[in-house]
Amino acid sequence: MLEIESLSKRFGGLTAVNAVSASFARGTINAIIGPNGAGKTTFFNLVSGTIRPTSGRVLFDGRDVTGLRADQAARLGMARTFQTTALFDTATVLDNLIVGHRLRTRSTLVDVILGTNRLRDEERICREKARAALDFVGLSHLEARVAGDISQEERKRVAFALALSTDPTLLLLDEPAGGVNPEETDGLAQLIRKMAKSGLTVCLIEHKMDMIMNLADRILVLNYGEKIAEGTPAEIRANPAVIEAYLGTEHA
Amino acid sequence: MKLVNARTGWSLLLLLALAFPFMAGNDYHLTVMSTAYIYAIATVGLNLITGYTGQFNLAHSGFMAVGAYTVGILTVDHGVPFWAAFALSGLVAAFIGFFVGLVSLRLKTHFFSIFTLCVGYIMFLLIEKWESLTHGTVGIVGIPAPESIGPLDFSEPRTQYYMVLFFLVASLWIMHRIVHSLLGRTFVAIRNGDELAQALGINLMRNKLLAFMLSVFFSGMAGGLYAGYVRFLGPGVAGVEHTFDMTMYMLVGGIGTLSGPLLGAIAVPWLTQYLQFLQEYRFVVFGPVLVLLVIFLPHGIVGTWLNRQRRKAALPATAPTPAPRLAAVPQEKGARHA
Amino acid sequence: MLSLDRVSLSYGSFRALHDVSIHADDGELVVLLGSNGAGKSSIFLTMSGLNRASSGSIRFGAHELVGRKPSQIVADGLVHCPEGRKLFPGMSVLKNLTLGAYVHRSDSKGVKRTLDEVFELFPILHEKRESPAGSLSGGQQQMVAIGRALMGRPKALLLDEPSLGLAPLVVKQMFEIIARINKAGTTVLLAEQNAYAALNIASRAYVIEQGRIVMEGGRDELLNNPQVRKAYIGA
Amino acid sequence: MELFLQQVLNGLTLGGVYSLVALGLTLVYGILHVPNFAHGAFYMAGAYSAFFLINRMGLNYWWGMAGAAVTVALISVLSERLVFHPLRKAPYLHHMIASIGILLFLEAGAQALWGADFHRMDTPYTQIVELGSLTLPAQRLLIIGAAFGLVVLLQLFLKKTVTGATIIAMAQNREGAALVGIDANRVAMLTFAIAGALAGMAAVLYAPINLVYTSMGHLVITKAFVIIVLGGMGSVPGAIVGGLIIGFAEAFGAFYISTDYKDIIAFALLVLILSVRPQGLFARGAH
Amino acid sequence: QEVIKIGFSGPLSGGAALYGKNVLSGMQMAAAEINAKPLDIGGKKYKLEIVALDDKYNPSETGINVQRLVQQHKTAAVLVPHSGGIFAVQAFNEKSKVLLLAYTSLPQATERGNTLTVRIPPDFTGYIGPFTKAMMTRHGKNVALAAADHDYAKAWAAAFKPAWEAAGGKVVAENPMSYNKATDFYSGVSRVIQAKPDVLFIGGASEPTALVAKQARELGFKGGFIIIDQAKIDEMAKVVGGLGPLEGSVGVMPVSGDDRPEPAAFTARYRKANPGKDPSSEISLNYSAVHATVAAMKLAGTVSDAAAIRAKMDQAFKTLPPEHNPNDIEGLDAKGGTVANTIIGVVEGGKIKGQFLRALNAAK
Ligand SMILES: Nc1ncnc2c1ncn2[C@@H]1O[C@H](COP(=O)(O)OP(=O)(O)OP(=O)(O)O)[C@@H](O)[C@H]1O
Ligand SMILES: Nc1ncnc2c1ncn2[C@@H]1O[C@H](COP(=O)(O)OP(=O)(O)OP(=O)(O)O)[C@@H](O)[C@H]1O
Ligand SMILES: CC(C)C[C@H](N)C(=O)O
Ligand SMILES: [Mg+2]
Ligand SMILES: [Mg+2]
Repeated sequence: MLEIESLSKRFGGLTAVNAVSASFARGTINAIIGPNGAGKTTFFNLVSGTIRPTSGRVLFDGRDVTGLRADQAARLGMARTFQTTALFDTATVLDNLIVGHRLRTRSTLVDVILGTNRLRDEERICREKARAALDFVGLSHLEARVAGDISQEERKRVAFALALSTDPTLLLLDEPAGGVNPEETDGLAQLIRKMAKSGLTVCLIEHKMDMIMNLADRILVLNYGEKIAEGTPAEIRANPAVIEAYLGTEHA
Repeated sequence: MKLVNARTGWSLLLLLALAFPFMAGNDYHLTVMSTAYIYAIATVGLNLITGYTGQFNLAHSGFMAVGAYTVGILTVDHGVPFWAAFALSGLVAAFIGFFVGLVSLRLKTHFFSIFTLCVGYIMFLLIEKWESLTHGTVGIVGIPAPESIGPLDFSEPRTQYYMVLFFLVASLWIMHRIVHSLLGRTFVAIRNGDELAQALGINLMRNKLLAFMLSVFFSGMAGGLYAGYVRFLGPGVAGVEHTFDMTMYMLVGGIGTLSGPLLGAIAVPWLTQYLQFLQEYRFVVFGPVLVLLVIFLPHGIVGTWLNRQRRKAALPATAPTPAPRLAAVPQEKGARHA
Repeated sequence: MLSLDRVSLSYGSFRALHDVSIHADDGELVVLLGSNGAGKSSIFLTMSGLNRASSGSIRFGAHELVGRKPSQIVADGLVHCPEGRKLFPGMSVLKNLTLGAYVHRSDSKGVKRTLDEVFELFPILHEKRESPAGSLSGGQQQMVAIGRALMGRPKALLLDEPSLGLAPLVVKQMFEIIARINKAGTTVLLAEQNAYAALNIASRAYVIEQGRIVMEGGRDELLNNPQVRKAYIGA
Repeated sequence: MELFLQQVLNGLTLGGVYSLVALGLTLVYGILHVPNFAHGAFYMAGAYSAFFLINRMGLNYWWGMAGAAVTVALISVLSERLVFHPLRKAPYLHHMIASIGILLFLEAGAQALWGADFHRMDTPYTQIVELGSLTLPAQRLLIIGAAFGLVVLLQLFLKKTVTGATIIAMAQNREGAALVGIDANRVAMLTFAIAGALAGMAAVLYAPINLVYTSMGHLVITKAFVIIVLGGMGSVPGAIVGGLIIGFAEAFGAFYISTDYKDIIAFALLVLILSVRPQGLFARGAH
Repeated sequence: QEVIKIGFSGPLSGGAALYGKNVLSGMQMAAAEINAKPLDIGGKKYKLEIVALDDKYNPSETGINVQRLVQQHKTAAVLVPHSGGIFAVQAFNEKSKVLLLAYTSLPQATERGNTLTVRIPPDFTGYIGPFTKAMMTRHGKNVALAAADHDYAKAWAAAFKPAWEAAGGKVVAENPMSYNKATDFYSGVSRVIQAKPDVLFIGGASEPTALVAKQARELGFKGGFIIIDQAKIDEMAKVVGGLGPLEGSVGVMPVSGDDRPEPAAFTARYRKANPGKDPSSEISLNYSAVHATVAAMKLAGTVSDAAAIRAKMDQAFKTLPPEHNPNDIEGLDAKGGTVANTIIGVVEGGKIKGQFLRALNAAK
């Protein structure tokens, strides 16, 4: 469902992503790993429209989405979370999530001023979507809390819920378990699996190998912006190039 | 429960406002109040882009001037009736706001502010220099009072007061609708984090532009009222100090709240009236008062109160109350480098 | 000798630390374990003077640190390498490192020597010395942060989650480096999520939960404690 | 040709003074991340202090300037301690309004002390230097020389001294600076002191060819803001280049186009440049 | 003993504060003199008080202030020294029944038929002919316009230009400058000097006007200045360092330089009350305005009926004792503007030589 064709991004003299091609199938969990600075986050930014590629193409459901803005990409069904978990810290958890579904609504200023039924319906739907997403990640009890006040793991979950509330078909998760302890990491992994089961395509960046090896269907390895390997966890674990660049001997 | 409270509060306020002319008993009080209402309308507009959307516009009084001059020029030079000209005042401001917004809203934080500071200054200079259109520094003299509607004669201070009050109430009502709707949530989302908002499918430019145009629409309309109320216009209306004044009203009352800017826009002019006895030295007092207010009541009067309410409602009684995190104001981004 | 005696800390009305007492002898490597939000960073921030304890005392050598300014604490030889790195993103790597030796600025020879040591420890930093620190990748920035802390020639080093966001290979190197620094005589206090790796190089550890010390013990004791294994090692 | 050179000279004079004021503003912005609208009032305070010292106490021009630099540095540091320090965690809108409070206070205070009258500041350099067909008032030459001398000194201080580096470090990460042992308060005060002193000296340089009055700061402050945005906020070279751009735009605009429109020209220039380069000319892409 | 109040709303803070305070100081001097003697109007004893409010030059604040003066202080007359504020007050002063003492020489202030307005300064158009003549004969036919760009100066320039051309002169450059807002006049001045004018037409507030003159001299200008009446030659001399640089210029005769007995006595009185300060025409004209207003109250026998007071203003000016009328105002014209035989001053040999306007106009 997501095809990447020879995607590149240069920052001044540095090529952060260099002619990477890849393809991700519907309903699968795909991991992107690689040393720090390998270009993983940049890769996500390119796919999700946060920054424009220098060259290459991104095809989403067969449609060329290269160079679309992030909001346009989101409307097509791409949702993402950020490496440093971004939430609207000053709003309550539920309010965070209600905006999440805004992109699927059509109410305009006119609806607002006239107070039309459409607006009322859509506001209800947004609220329902928000509650459903919160329920999905198992945090219904937190809906009235201010987002800035909840714990790191809860933040990660709310970020998932926020992504889910946009009704996506593709989820891009940047280090979803970063800064989360092993026990909680397991919980998050289960949640990711649950999302894939529900039909979502998941791409995630992670450094936690135990989690990745158990979770991912396929793994893509980047190093210095280039793809150095791609395959199942088992293949990756045995790949000498990956071991040398990233895993080290211990994990092999 | 909370809604009922808010509603009774607003109704009480409205009643008070309606009764004010009978309690005030003299035209001076009415003049102060009416002028305060006019600036309150503009401030409520400013609050939409600054308080709710997080883009601090310093050209706001420029747009107020645009609205005012729309009325001034049309009525004095082209014989257009006041109400027709007034109907255009907000629209013309919003129209110009469209182009200004298109360029300026690509900038963030201070860049946007200083950019709009310059835009405001250019507007001021244009008004001053473009004599064939604006009468330059001489200003527009003899703007007619709003024509009477039926038995309502708008050259009387009392009817003028009610006229201005009417538009203030209408503005607040519309603003209330906006900020409590999905649209308002969209604006707030942009304020709270534009990168995240965009990732959630919110078109930043379109929404910011909409907020900007709405905001200056209110400003233009306030300008139109100003023209019909003061009935003389000089380039000074566009002066940036008026934007600073409005910002101060917002901050004193509570930025990013509905009633805060209103409260500020009414309270501060009265305070300055009471400080008049100090004459030229009143700023020796007023300046430090302002500083103290900003330091000790950073969320403004309404904001401080609301925050307390919100925390109380959000937390289970047993949970510890976390440290207050700043609400309602565009947060400094500089610290996020690295 | 570094010790906290019944230290409490509040953020506004929220109490983040409750009577925390810990200590580290000279040359020891002590690990702080705890889940997110347990209060590890808060302990460090209180020690380095960025947060002020509401009660209790912190002693380092001959000094009482509560109420002392961060700059004085660094000069005393207690250096904190913070979570989130807090580098100077627009300055070159070299400038970042040099500023790390701010308290030794009058001793330029010594600074040069420490700098060479840091470059030896992190060769990549030498390669990147002229690049702005902000343009480095996360792992490289982490190295700059540790390098910068080392430039202060600490007697005791506080490392807050140095492995956060690092690739496994780098994490492994990181722990080796920490062990080396410790072996060279620096007292290290290490806060880590990666409990297994941390305990492996540690002499003792504390477990902290919701702002309280709930467990204390030697390395092997904790490594073999089933509760600790379940909560923090995950195996 | 002479006329052209004359305008170059003018551009340099204006640019020099603007740069000095803008430099202080940009330094303070670097630390505070806040536009300090009171900076124009600092400039005004500098002129009044020197006026008082020179015309009333009979000190010579240079002692007057030194006194003004010290006085304004003090005012600047005081406002840091009393106003901006307590606000350091607040959003920038708050600083802005607080700085306007300071501005109102200082202007009203100056009027209370010295009245609303215009004052003239004396300078020993009243001669006119004739260079070929160019007429150059000595004070203007002095402004150019001193302004650029100060700029160079400041740049050397920031780039070559450790104390200078601490200012930059603070600007980039306040906590990080504290953790390497930099005393944040000291650096903040130092920065404010430098900014204040620069504004004071700029005023004393410029006042003899202009007037001393309470609202004299308004003239330079808006332009100083334009300059630091133009140059990239927090950027020292940006403040200098921006100062020169605006100085030249004004001098040449006033001469070749129209005095009436020279301000519009300066502001339009900013609008134009920011439309093309939203971060200003010299901003680093640190984000 | 009751109190009558005359209001003032003008700039007391901000950039125009000096101007506002000067106006006020003239008013207060008159009030002090009036209170020094028993004041008897319509058989009652009164004390006069000037109530001053700051409006920062902002018309809408002038409106508020005047309402306040009328409602709370019951002033029958208010003095406003800026055109914007005057126009704002004219929107309601007839309805509020308050006499507006308008200190502006913009003709529009009285042109629009407001029945309760008195314009205090004489119309500036009277100066144009004599100024033109004096400078054209002395220096030549080429003039460059470099006055300020605010309403008043622009109106002046607009009236001056055709008159100069009609007298056979030529306008070689035109470059109005923002005297209040510009940081530097050098470029603007060199722009007009480049056109090699014989005469430079300048003027705004005295101090910046002086800077313009000074910079023109520095740039080698040798001709004469026509100084519009807002700027005062004596105040300018303080800035440029004596009358030397202003040699060969023409402007209104400063009150302090006028050696006729009444102005001289007035100057002496003012200096005594305000050590170190010279009275400008802002001060003397508004001083007279207060005296005239009180005189009109006496004549009308009322302290509150604005229309009745307004009706006696002409007579009041006509009967003002000379010591209260240093500018020699002769009365009001049909529209409410003052009429005076002002003297103009020409700087000659380091002195200001006075000449009667009317004499000059007649000689033409
Ligand atoms: N906006 C930018 N400007 C310049 N260089 C950039 C920019 N963004 C990223 N880079 C550079 O591109 C390279 C790849 O960065 P990226 O953030 O994609 O790495 P990453 O694989 O996500 O690393 P990590 O695991 O540490 O998060 C790095 O060298 C980084 O410095
Ligand atoms: N500046 C602050 N204001 C309010 N609360 C804070 C602040 N900093 C930390 N806290 C709260 O204090 C508690 C302890 O936080 P701390 O950062 O010390 O935990 P930690 O153990 O370092 O966690 P992590 O593993 O996530 O780094 C948390 O509940 C956190 O939300
Ligand atoms: C010279 C003065 C009589 C003019 C005055 N400044 C005005 O506003 O009209
Ligand atoms: Mg990354
Ligand atoms: Mg931590």
